[in-house]
Amino acid sequence: MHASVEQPHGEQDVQPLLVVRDLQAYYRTSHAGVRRAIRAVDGVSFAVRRGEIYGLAGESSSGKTTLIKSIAGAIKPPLEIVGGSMEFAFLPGYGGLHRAPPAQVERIRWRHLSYIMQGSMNVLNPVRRIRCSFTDFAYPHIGGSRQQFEQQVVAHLSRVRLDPSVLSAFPHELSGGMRQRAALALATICRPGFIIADEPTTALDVVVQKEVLGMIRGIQRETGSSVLFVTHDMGVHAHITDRLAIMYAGRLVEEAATAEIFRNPLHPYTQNLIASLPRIGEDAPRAGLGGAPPNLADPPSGCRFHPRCPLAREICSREVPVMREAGAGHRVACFAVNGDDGA
Amino acid sequence: MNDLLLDVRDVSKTFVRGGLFSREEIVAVNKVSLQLAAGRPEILAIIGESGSGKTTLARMILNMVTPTSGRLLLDGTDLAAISGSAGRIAFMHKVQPIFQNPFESFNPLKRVERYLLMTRRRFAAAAGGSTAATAVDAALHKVGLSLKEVGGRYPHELSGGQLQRVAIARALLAEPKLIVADEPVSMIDASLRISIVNLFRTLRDELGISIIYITHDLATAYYISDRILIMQKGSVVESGDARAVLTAPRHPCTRQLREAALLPQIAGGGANASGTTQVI
Amino acid sequence: MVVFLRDLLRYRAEFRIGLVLVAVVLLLSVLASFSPYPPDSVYVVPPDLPPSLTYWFGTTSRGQDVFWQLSFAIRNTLLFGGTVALVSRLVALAVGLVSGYKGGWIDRALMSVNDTFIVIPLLPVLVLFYFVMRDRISWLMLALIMACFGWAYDARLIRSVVMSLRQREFTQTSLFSGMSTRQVLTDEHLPYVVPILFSTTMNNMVWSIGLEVTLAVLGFTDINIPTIGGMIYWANQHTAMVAGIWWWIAFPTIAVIMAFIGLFLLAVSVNAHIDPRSRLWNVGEAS
Amino acid sequence: MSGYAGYVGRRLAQFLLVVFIGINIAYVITHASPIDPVEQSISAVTSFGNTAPDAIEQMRRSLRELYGLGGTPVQQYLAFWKRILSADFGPSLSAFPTPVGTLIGRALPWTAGLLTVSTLIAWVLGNLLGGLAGYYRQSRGLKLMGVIAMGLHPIPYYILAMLLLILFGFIWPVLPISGGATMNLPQTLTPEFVWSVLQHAILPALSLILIGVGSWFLGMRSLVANVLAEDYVVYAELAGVRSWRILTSYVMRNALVPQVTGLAMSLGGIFNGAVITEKVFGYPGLGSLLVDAVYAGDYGLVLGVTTISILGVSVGVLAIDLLYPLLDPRVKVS
Repeated sequence: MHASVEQPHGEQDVQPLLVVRDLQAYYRTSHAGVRRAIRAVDGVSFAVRRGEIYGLAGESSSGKTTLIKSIAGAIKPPLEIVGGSMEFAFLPGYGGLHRAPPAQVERIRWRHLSYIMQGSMNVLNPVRRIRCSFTDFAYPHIGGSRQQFEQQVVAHLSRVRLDPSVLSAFPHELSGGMRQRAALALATICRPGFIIADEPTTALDVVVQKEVLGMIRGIQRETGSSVLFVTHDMGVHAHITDRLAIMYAGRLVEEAATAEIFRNPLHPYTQNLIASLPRIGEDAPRAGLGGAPPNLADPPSGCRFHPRCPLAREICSREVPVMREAGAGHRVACFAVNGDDGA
Repeated sequence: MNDLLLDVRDVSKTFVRGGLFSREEIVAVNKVSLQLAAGRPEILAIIGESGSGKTTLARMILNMVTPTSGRLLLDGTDLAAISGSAGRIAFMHKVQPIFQNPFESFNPLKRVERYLLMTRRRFAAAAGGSTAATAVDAALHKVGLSLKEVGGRYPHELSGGQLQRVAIARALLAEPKLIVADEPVSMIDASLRISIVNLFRTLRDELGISIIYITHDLATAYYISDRILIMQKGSVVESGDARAVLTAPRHPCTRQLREAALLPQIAGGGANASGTTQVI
Repeated sequence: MVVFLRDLLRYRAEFRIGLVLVAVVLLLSVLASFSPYPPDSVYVVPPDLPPSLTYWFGTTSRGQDVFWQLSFAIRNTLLFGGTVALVSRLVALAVGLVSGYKGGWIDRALMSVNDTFIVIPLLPVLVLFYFVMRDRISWLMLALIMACFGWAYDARLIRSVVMSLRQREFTQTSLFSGMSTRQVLTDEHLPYVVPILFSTTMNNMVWSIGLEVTLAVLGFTDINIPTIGGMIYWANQHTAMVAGIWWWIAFPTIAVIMAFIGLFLLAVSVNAHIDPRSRLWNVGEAS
Repeated sequence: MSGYAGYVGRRLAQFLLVVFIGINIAYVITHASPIDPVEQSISAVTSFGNTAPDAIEQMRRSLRELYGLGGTPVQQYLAFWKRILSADFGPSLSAFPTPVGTLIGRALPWTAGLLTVSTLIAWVLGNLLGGLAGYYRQSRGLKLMGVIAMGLHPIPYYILAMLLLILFGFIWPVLPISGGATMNLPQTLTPEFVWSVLQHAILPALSLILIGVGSWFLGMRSLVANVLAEDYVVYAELAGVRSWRILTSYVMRNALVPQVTGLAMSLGGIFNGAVITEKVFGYPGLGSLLVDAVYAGDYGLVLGVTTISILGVSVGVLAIDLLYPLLDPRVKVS
């Protein structure tokens, strides 16, 4: 099986910022002499274009966290990259941060690639003032005089509607929403080309969440950055992402423009997922999916969704479906949609 | 007084922080009243952001927190008057909780059926007839599981969705009239969430159990609840029929919540209103 | 519990080493029951003999066989440490449980007293105690007064475990399953408290034995009961080091160091094993 | 700033409680004795040599007063407190008629100096090495150091001091093993005197430092292992912040916070170690004074040293507590 990533449909002239090809990232443990491999990411391919917000949706054990850890180069045992590549346009030729020389990686981190993390409440050092965090993270990349740097930080803080006085505050002195905005400013101060956003608003109240999402959108549009936006919350995806990929049990099952996914989901998992979401103003009863997500230490053969799939057929338990173009810019990995020749 | 299942009258809860030198009072719940009728099961959603006092209110209804002022009556019994183990058992026979984190709801060192059997023994042994095991199995069947799947398992061997179902089955074994569920689906995966939510509806319709559903999620609240209570900073700012409140909110706070709620649907006709690089 | 011990044995080198050391020391102390000489009699063997096949660890200037004397000494020393640990466990458990479960002003008051006992330097107080009691001091009395001081740090640990247990949701599930408070304590919470209790017991024994040795070598205990500190005291009285009777000091020192390191390793390994984060660390290292 | 005031208030209250309970323990112990402490002290003192009968009578009187054996229990208790608060422990019996206060005043600088210097060295060194060992987990040298620390930490101060004494007194005699300075040097700030003081302090300090380093090392290493998993460290690593900066300002800086509390909590234990170490090396501090006072049956001196010890350690703890907010800005909130 071999999944190929062709150039994004219809935009041959624009080179994508990130191309992930057939990535396999496993957790390898040896406990009591028994070697186990948890295949958290198993053959994932996609590309993120310049200036888009690319959404990644998946459940708790779908491997989305592992995927972004791999892309961000935060690979520590027991996590291992077993195969595939992740090529950034600003770090060509290495196939991933983990294979590039440390000096190169240090150069691009935060300058080109930054990160808004899950649980942003705890990403700021509790015993250092916010100013120090900005200095630690961004000053080596921006340089110049201290005053210039400080002016730049203050100007950037105003974009997320924070007063310059927060610079002298400790993280615990700020409210949750302020901390999240400070973290957002920290992540975007260098105007990075690529931002990984990992559940950046999950812990926030809805009103603050909407505000922060608006700021992410605003800064992204202003700087022209690409954003890989990961969250399990389909409401957030509908609100902010341009394109959306659905991940299930370590593999991508569907990818399309966000509106297309919501209007015309093709993969049975996506269909069920979208149909099960309650909406205000719609009273029809909704049905959920049966069964439970698989154990990635011992995943089902063939299509990993087949034990829960209403459309499963014989081939699904035997062979792995590949992502195929099923419409303009709409890829899906399903035999029922693509036909049995999908393998 | 038996026409009310639950009668919450003007309850307040103030927490005191600090000690001798620095005292700070935090009003978590401020003069909240609510009623549930007996014999007419309904799902009441209590909605609020973090710090709105909704969890403290739930804990007061579960008698885990004593109110600073006001009274709570359950089936005519004042919660403040409950004492002794017999009183406690009688109370828990009527009210049971469902918690937010299914992985924390059971002791990780113990098998989950222990809690099911214990509940059956303590609350419904007098019911007689079936053995404990069949009763537990029957309760598990009501939530779409069976003793065969769950028996002998430790919490970490079950998924979050399964554990939450077990938690509901356990509550059912006490044959309660009221279930207080605090954010019961916020940690459940999206594909499994709606079936748990549907389960609450079944409990109301088929078993006649009233449910207080605490959440910050407007969509699920709209989907299952009959009545709704919006809380902000300890006070109830709006309440009424779920559909009416959520489709035509009156209080600015409710309106703000309603507008901020991100629904899983594409607004308007075009792509993402943003119309960035690609419109397909 | 069985699984817990098996895992410890299998994955923790510190636990295995600690177990071996403690076992050797325990064996030595059990041998005391088979001693050919009573512990307190002197001049039963020729004095000042170096280690040989007849007298494995040599003999003292007081005409005692060092090997048998040592087995009495280590037995008494362990017994002393065990008594202190047992009694102080009772206090620590009581204070920790009450403080952790009751909370509120009871907790604040108890922890104030608790912190006081942590801070007060104990050795001067014990010396004052000896000064007042003089020859009437007995090992049991000393053990009890040490126990009165040795609970504070562990009470704090137990309290923090209890407080976190009390807040966990499964405690509420247990209560709403109709369990009594006693049942929740013994069935649900005790399994989390026992490992802490075990590791603090080991640490407490290290602490109290260390203090006892210190007091004994100064002669501030009942020096007629052989303990490790008592042996060193008598050796010092006979200036054994200067006289070249090194075995009189070396063997008790080696034995007590083995006991210390053994007990400490047991405590450390149990502690590390119950800390989930260091467990992850091990998984990382294994791969 | 009211948060800090509240914090200071709480710490001061705790300090007063420690002193109050500590002194009461001393009172209970001295008054619980089944034997007449006065006669016992006198017999202990007189057994050493010839003392004039009127001197004995004077001693007896001042001892009775000192013990506060006259009057009702309440009067006795108040008299005891009065003595403590006025820091008047009467004349020393063993160095009659030098006041106890003078003797303590002479010994205190030695102990304070030895204790402060060795505790600080041990704390800094142990935390530094432990921090490095937690951060660079693969380093063989630091792993070995961990094993050594595990072996050193549980050994009581006396045993280690004795081993050092044997090593440097008998096997390789290069360091002075007794006293605070060379005997007949004038105690003024001459280079010879300072050098001699330093030389004499090496062994007592070393025995305190070795054990101290072991325990701080182990504590810091496991704290660092926990801090490494914190989001702010992971985040800083992802941001490409220089690893030296991460180690110092992120990892060690946060792991140090509980180690400061730990220092306050272990001061009492460290003081115990100093007592015995001083005795082993004949160092002229409070520890030696205390032990010799017991041998000489000098009640006033024993009580005085005990009281000063409790007070001194509490002051040390209070000082650390008051400095703590400098290290942890969150203290004002909780």
